[in-house]
Amino acid sequence: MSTDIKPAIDDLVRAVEATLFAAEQPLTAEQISTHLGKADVRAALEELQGHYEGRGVRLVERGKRWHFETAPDLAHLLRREKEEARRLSRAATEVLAIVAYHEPVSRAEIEAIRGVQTAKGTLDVLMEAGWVRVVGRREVPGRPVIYATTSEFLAHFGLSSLKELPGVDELRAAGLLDPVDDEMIGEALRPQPVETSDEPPDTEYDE
Amino acid sequence: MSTDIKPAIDDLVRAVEATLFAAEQPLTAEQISTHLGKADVRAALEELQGHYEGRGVRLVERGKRWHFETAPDLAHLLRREKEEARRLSRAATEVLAIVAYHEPVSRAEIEAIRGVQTAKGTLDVLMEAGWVRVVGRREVPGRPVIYATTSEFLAHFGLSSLKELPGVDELRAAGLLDPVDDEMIGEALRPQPVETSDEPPDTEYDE
Amino acid sequence: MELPPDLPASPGGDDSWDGEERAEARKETLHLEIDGWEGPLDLLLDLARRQKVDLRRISILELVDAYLTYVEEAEALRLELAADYLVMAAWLAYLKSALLLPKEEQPDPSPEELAMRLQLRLQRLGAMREAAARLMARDRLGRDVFLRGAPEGLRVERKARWQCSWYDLVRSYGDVKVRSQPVVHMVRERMVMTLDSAIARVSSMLGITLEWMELRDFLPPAHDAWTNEQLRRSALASSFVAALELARTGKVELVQEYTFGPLRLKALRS
Repeated sequence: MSTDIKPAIDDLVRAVEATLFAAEQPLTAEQISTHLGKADVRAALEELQGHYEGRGVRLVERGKRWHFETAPDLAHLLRREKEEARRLSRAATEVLAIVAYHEPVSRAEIEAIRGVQTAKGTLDVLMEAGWVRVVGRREVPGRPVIYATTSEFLAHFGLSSLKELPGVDELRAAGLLDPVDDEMIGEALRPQPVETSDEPPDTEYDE
Repeated sequence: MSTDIKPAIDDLVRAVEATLFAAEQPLTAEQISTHLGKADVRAALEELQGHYEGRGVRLVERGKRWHFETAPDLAHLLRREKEEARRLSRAATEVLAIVAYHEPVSRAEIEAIRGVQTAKGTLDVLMEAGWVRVVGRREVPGRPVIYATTSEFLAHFGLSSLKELPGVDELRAAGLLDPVDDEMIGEALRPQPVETSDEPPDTEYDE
Repeated sequence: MELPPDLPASPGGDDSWDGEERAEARKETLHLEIDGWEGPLDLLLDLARRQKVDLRRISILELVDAYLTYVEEAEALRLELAADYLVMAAWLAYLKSALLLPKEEQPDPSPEELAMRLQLRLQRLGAMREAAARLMARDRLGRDVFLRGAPEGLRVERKARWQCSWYDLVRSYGDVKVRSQPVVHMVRERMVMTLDSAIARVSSMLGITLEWMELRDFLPPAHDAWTNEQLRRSALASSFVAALELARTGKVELVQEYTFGPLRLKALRS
């Protein structure tokens, strides 16, 4: 049906295109290569990325994984209302930002920055969304668990790597991403004064 | 990233491309049109179809519904086979040996020689391996299928013909037909039998 | 006096997937709803923002005043303040008084340094809050951009490459042949002393003597057929069972001084 003259497309490029189109998950270059019998797919990926530039679909790399996605400027045509329903709380978005900009971080470090205790569920929500995971323990007394973001986080927010986080360079230059020091953690975790409001209401009383 | 000169792609074409890409089901032209504010999408669909011709992915219309699919000549990429070395089970090895020594044989004959029932899967494995095949039916009641070895079988075992398999006499000479020493097992495992112990001891007797 | 910028964490300041509307509501009822803040640092940050200057240039004194005013108002309205707000208020009051002292009388660490640290903490929190907002406003997968709706999926099918050696093949045939050979079981006749004859022999010998006799003494003398070791073992075993049987029926007394020691018997006269 097509009548225009097109350069014959390389078989490897076609294979990479088909593989990524068919894949249910973003794939690393190594996974694609393995799938295609160990071929070197770097050049093919770049050619494809160039080919799709400006089209309704584009090829992107997110945390070393490649996938096709719709062009962001078409969002208004494609947006699905139901996806909007699930919004993160302010606490959860803040914790997510802190993990992304400071990773890996412990819970105590997150709390030191926020100045409040982080409810148990907040990190769970982020882990359930697949954006945050436990990446080990900090080798300090108590060996606290430390958290970092995942490649799904990068994919979801359209970042190739953490270097693309909004304003990350300026924040680092201003010293606002410096590691949280012990003093700060100490302040945040100082034992709390007993709060009377935490006690169960007194239900027994005489007339 | 791309530097080649491409004609600017029509916004409607981009929108149709993205819509079809993100759709979970094939869409009719009317559905696409409705989704994109009643635009006439016919021409856009045709242009897209032309664009994808020869690529790893193509746009197809089936029963008035449009969808993207992997190019048919690349379908093998979606279902890639991976070979793994696996050792033949003891039962399968025995059946294979019987077929080789007695071919052509029916399943009933194999079972009679082995003295055990042969699971259906065992012959399937040998046929999958390419070592055994069906060569016809025995002209007896029930017309059972009969099996024989293949040339791949000979090749795998480095034989030029089945005559090279050692005969029964040679097996015996090699000690492969020696009955397992019953007496040795008896000595090792059995308590010395006391023949009289089978009889209930006579407890009543007179002086 | 040492009072560090104590920012105790307040519990329950979090909720999971909803908070947006609440933040909106809070702005309108700022002076009433103290529970809406996620701890004193959150309140301080908001008050700092009201100065409408860069967080790096906020006036700490002004900020302290605003916070203290806020807390006082809340108390006037008899709102119950969480303890950490009061701790923060006390510390800020201390910081203010220290800042107002002449330089030479200021305590260590210097109030300027404490103020700077507080300012840095507000900046850090402010930065993260803005970063979170910018992150959330990005084109997000599943909301603004979409993956392929119906991917075919990639599948790797594992295919077996069967292995079998010539030896395994031939050995298996040998096994089959051996297994299918007709099996004939021969039971060899053995020479044994039966229990009956042992009982007869032991009781008759006990009738002769009243003395203790060792079990081995009941065995036939080792000549002729009785030199056969298997037969002697059989005779010993049968004599032992005979001795037990006679003891059970009250005809003999049985003694063994120690484990594995000689077993001796004597007839019981009734």
